[in-house]
Amino acid sequence: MEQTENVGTVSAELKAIVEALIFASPEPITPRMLYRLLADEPKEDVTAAVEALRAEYTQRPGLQFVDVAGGYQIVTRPELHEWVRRLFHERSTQKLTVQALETLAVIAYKQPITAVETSEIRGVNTSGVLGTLLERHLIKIVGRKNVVGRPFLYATTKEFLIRFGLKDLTDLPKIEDMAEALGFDPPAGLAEITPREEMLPLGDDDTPV
Amino acid sequence: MEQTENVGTVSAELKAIVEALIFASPEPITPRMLYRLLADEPKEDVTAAVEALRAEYTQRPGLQFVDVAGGYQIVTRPELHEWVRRLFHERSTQKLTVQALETLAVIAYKQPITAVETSEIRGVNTSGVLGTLLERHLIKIVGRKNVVGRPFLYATTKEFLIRFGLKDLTDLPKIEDMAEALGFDPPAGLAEITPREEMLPLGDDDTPV
Amino acid sequence: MTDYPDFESSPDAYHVRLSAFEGPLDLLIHLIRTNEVNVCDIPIALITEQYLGYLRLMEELNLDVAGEFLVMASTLIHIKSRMLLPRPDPAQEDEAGEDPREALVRRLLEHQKFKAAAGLLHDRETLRGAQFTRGDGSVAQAAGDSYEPEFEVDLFSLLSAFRGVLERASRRPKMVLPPDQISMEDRIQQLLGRLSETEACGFEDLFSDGDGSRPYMIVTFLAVLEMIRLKLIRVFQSGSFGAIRVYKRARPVDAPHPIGDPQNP
Repeated sequence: MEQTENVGTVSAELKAIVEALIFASPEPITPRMLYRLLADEPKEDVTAAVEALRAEYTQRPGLQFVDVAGGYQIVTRPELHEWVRRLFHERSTQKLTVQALETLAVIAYKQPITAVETSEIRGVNTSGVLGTLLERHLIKIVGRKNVVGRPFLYATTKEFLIRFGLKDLTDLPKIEDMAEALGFDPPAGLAEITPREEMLPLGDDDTPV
Repeated sequence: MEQTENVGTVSAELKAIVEALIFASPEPITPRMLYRLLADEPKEDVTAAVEALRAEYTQRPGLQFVDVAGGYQIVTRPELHEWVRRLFHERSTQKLTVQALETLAVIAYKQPITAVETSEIRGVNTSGVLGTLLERHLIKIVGRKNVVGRPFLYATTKEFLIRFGLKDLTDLPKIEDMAEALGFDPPAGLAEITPREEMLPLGDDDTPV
Repeated sequence: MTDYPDFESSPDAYHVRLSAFEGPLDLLIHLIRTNEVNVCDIPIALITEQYLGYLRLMEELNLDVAGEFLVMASTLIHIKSRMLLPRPDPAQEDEAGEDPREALVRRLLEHQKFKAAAGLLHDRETLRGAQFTRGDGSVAQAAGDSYEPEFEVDLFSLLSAFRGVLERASRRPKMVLPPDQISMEDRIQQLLGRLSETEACGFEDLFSDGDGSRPYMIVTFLAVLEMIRLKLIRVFQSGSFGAIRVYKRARPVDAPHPIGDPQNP
């Protein structure tokens, strides 16, 4: 790659385009790709824009310009990775993964329910997700089931009701509710999802487990 | 991290961390999240670092610093969109239909609102459109209205703010902007379209569940 | 409001699409515009006549005229008849706000306001759609563990998640045993007890006790399979369609241990 001494003359517009492309590309963007996207520009100009950006990025505090997999990429500086990792661990409480949401839904409609029963309904192991839901106070242990192994029984919490704007568990939407409100066809055979009466007295928060 | 006595100087290290965090966050990162991740730093210092970065990004050729959904984000400059789009082989995001957009507008300004109220304002049945908006996570059910039938109440989501590049609900276009689009002056008394304060706390990241 | 006139969907394109009459209010606005009349002083007889004309046209074209259009037609006719009634004291009309058209005018203005709002939102969406966030490749690496996206969830997502789970469950072959059913371990012990009395028996005989329910049969069958695996029994068949006989066997030292057995390595 030719080191240009006329860095000052790099077209500002070209540099802007190149920066936007490198930033937005999900993969490291190769010089070939850049030449193709910017076919009207002389290759030397494109290269000069890349090199000008590379030089500018040495001045960026938190980011760096790297050559990787035959292409260019803008990434966070490696010495800051611990901070970035923390960011990914601080998950928001308002949001759930698909796994967690499904598990929560099964517990909400079938409570009280054991981990094994939840897994059976979902067809996948749910134990990891239960931990997440417990941590976020969306479910709690309400007792043990009187079967071999005496597994824990899970139910939703008062926090769950607050979080979803429910007065109580009878307030949970039923398939028919939704069908009426939104014009969805309720799938056949799903009528049994209405929570049964005996599930309703969800122990208050202060119920001893 | 060194303590800066001088309020005017922003610690280079702090600025680096903040830049890396804003860059790395998969969605706009809120000031509260920054404060929490950088709990050892005085909030003013974190804010100063953010503002310093914001100023620096006005100089970046291809990128810009934006306020969206109550947080900060680094994005490509919109005027470069055609270039960036080429990267994605014309894969454009699914456009909303006019019906969906109008229904969304009613919900955005009148939230929380029921399906029936939405239909009344629009003069057409909106239930099908509500289903679409729910599936696309642009609106959510926030509770039930305490009237006969206990209908669901709908409100916009954070996803809505992000999609429309809004900082928060107060950032919705104002009635004065609309007068121009309407071609006639909005009559007095219709000015209540501005969202009320109590609607604002759209699910914040950090609200304890 | 938009500084980027070259966007693929310009406001003009948007307004062209709006011209389809989605509802009666859209049609009324169209009539008011084409007649160039003031929305606050609608010539109700004229507009009603044209409105009804449109409905007839829609019917002739075999378009499905939604109920909302008919409701509006009756509203218009009602207003028209009230306008024809003589008023005892027209001077009071303004103060009392008795104009029969008033409610309709307010609805029309409100409707227009949200149409305008939708247009402005569309502009914002277009502008935002032109801002690209960084590609995710680099950060997934930095984050270390696999990043699973999370979604803001509400009651609807809860219900639809549950619906999805149930639909998936109904497509799976039903092998789930009712929780209060006898466990396979217990069934193995029962069958061993029986075999120790007789040393051998017919395969079908193993199924003869119990309540004969389908789950019970399944547990029994699974128990037999497990006993074969654990080398507790041998099974022989006399010929292709002959009777199957089950024999208890002395457990060889290399036999596998049951799962969960403390001796299981």
